Amino acid sequence: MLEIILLIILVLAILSLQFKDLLSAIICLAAFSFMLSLLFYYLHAPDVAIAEAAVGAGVATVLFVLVISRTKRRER
Amino acid sequence: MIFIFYIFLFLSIFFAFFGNIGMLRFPDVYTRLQASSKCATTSLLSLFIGLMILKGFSSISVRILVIAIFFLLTSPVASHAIGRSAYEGGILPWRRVRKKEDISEDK
Amino acid sequence: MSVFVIASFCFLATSLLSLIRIIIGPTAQDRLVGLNLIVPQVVAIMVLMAINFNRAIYLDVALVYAILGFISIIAITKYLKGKKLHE
Amino acid sequence: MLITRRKLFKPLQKKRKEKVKSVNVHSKWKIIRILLTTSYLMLGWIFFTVNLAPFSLFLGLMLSFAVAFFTYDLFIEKEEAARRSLLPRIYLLIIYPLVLLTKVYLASFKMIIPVISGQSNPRVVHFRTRLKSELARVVLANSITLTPGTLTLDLDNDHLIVHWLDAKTIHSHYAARLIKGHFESWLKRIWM
Repeated sequence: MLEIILLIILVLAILSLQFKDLLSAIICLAAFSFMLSLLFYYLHAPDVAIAEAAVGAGVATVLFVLVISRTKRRER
Repeated sequence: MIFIFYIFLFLSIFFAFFGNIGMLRFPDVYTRLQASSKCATTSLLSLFIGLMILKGFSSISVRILVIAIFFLLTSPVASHAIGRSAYEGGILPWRRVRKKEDISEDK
Repeated sequence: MSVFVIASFCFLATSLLSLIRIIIGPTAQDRLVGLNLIVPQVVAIMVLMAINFNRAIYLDVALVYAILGFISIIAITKYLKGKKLHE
Repeated sequence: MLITRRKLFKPLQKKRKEKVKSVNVHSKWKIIRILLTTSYLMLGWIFFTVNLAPFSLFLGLMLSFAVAFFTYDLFIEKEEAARRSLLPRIYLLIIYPLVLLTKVYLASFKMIIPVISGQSNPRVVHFRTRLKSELARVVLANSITLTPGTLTLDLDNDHLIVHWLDAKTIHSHYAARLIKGHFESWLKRIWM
């Protein structure tokens, strides 16, 4: 169980660094923080899981979307 | 009682699997959305029904009922939002290549 | 090894399948479909684990998780709504 | 029974619209809106905290009244004239999810066939709905998204754009009859 979750997290982290399309990178980052929250939940820390889901998936995604709506979507 | 729960659990995993397969096989955004949204909702609902049957009337099953109602409300809205953004973004729906009679039928 | 652990393994395996769509999806909307499919499966895993630990308070985490997944998808589509495909 | 109710209801609507002009009725309508919003919020509070202790109920009532006092304008609009659109028929509202649930299961079993065979014939269909209240339209759009191979792409007043997997026709009238099924009549009885 733990190994599969860690594998998914690793794949999503590498993808979010590799994408040139920044919106796809944001989507990968959101999925990354969802999976990180599942990891914390599995390790018997539900409070940390709630904080991770709220900050990582809720606030950070909205902030990044705001940033790319002010600037360019594509990275050169 | 536990037998009914096993049936619902099996249905849930079955639908989740087929939703994923459909999402990988279909050709464009809209058809993928069709497969994914429907099968995901059904799998989650059948899991919740099975757990509610297993646990009877307790504080756990009331919480599960709240999550089920919430999911029944928000899951169509999320898929509608994705479909609408794709439609307004100008992605054309995929169409099967058709015979000549059919084309003349739709003018 | 109870039934709940085996079932959560199955859900984790199917979420690996939807990870493939996030990797290969040609447009941003396709990746969003994959994200939309990952969230219910993880909620299912969380509910199964909460039944396995037999704590009612763990179910609140699943509810918060579902709400936040919904909000993040709505935020991303709100940005995509006005944009054309190749821009 | 239902027909007689509707006949009784129509003159009431007209009278209400005439009365709205005077100021006194206006403030009364405001109070009713606040109380309705409070009761809906209170229902949500009871569902979320599964706790029937008197202190919890009192706190919930106070908090939901405070929230309703500031936000009643968002939840219930000023022009929502008909009473039926705010107060649904409860017994039908309990039956409707069961009907929806059976339809959803049938739809998911039908979905497996195109998934395995890969054969599908997707089209985009436009049609109109006859429902009056906003809430009923939203519920109709959501139930269309949940049932046999259809997905609502856009909802603009009473105009629906639907993506239909395995389309049988693109004629607006027949497509509407096939897609909406019995949902529209159910929702018409619940909300108008």
